[in-house]
Amino acid sequence: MNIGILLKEGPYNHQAADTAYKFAEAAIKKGHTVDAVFLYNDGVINATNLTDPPQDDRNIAARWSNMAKEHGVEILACIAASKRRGITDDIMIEGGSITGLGTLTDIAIRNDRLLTFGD
Amino acid sequence: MNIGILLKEGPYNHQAADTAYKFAEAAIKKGHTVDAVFLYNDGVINATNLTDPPQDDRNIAARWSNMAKEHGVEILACIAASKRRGITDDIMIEGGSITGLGTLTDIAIRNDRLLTFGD
Amino acid sequence: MLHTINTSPFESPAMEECIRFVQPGDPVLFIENGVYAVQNGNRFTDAIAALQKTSPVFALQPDLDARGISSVAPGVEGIGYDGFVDLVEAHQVNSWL
Amino acid sequence: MLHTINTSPFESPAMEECIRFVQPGDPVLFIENGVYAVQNGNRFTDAIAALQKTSPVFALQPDLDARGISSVAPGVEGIGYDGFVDLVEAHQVNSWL
Amino acid sequence: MEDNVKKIMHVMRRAPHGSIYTYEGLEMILIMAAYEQDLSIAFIGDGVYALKKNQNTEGISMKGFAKTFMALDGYDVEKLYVDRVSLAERGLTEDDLLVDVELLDSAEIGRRMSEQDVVIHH
Amino acid sequence: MEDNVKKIMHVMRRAPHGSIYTYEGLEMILIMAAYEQDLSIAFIGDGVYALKKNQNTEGISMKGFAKTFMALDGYDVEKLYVDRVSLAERGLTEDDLLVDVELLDSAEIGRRMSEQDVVIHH
Repeated sequence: MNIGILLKEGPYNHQAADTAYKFAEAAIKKGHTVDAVFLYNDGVINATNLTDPPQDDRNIAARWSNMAKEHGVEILACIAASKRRGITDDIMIEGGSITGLGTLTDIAIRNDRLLTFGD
Repeated sequence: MNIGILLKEGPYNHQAADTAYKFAEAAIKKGHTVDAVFLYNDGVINATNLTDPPQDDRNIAARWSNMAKEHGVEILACIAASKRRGITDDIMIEGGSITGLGTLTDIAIRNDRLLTFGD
Repeated sequence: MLHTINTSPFESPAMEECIRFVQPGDPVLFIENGVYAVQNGNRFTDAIAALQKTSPVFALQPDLDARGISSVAPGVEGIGYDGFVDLVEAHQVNSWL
Repeated sequence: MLHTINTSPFESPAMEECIRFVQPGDPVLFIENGVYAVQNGNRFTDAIAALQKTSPVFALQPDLDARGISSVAPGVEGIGYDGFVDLVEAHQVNSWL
Repeated sequence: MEDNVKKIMHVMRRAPHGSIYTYEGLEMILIMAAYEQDLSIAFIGDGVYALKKNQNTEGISMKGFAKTFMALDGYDVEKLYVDRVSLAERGLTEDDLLVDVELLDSAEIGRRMSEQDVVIHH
Repeated sequence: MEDNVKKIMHVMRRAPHGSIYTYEGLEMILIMAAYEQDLSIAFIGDGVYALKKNQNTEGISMKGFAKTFMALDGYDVEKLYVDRVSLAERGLTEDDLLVDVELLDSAEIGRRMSEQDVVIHH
């Protein structure tokens, strides 16, 4: 099964980013393909490499970056949503990139499922 | 009257940043002192200078920066909340700075009012 | 003490909770999506009438205008950001986020 | 179609709205703060029983554990992220944010 | 309809202006409309407020977008469903809405929802 | 009490883990406790869930913080008020809570609320 994920809330403030990650991790472990995680609304804040949580807490941005590198999951931030919230190429996590809503449409079309996580 | 403001949501995603600004503007116009706007939770995202909204929309980060310069309002982002969301000194708006929750306590103590805006 | 409510009563328990704790005489101000509470003729019109027996009720006019609400529940006063500042001058503030 | 609900029924109308639109036979999965809906003995226990007459009801076990909910409404099945993936394999998804 | 045409439903559930979800949802719909998929929009709960007439956002210094819903027709997005219950409990009628919509019972919207390949809530 | 001591009430209104408000609220309280103000915490609505016993967040890979409420006593934060109605409608009793609290009627919490210089909702 090929899966796309739409993530609509930022890290830490809402659990959405955690649930999306745990779901993607479980899907990959079961042999499914997670094609892309598209970041929308405050979700784009998942993609900044300036995130620096306490040592004893999870690093949500780094987790996405690792998932991109290890499993080829595209981490994509919507450009219009990113501009409103100060997310730019200069501070983008490794494996992440900025793109338009057309890409989300492609993701919706080419995958078997599109799951939304938000609040 | 001396007023402190606590702002708990990020720009654009919620109206809280707009209402806080309009309230502060009206209070200043009436001759009150707005001592500080303390940014907490996702509120810290108000303080990034990378914000770049559409031309025909308001620029929320720039508005805070101008209010700091023109009316001496301190724009303060909580350090712990900022680290979780990737807000650093390098991308801080002019007139804004990063500080601890002790400063918020001082603001609560030294002002006649502390107003909270959030969602 | 001034109580502010900024969420729609259809979407959040904030108004209902606030009403349970508000003291007689305390003013209540609806702002942002909270102003849907005072749109006349919706399911909360009776609750607003009951609240007004003990509390003056205000709504932020720019938020009413933004949402196209021209008819508000009887007795509710529309005020601007100026009026909001006046209320804050007269009262400590309790914002029911 | 799999319906997911991630907000507390005390704080959001999502569960109530979802139930109005769900088709008979469609599974419903509670996640995140949504799992408070299936804590046994709260004000929504009857609504959960009614829902189960037409829909299988699941709750994400890690979210139940995180919130200290050990007793769930009768018939509700706790599943892991693995089980969530299985449900998604079998159904299109409708997330009631 | 071709094999690669997907049925995508956008569900509006929040009131406008208090948060950006409805507005950014509308931006998403306008882009998706160019891809010739089978799009529809359902307005449920506070989502029905997005279509209220006479919204004037000048006083809150935000851009209004209610009239953009009137432009959807030009993008061939013509399936606009409004939940009858949601509208009634808000004391509104079809006359209060900016655009022509199909006023439907929840069960009927639920039926159409269940036929979708993708459902996105805003 | 000195003139410069302020009465500050923190109001917990959200369930834990679904959002960070309760946790970051607790971080705020711990810092404020060092300033020797007159602090209190009220648990209203879903806020009462923050005090639920036996929370185990391992499965969601988040840090638990329920036990930090037990440490408040050591910071001289001793005024913990729980709204009786909120607890009851959630099917919970005092035995379900991690810490000793004052279980109060809404009117009594409202009265104490109205005496505050500052009220912060989390």
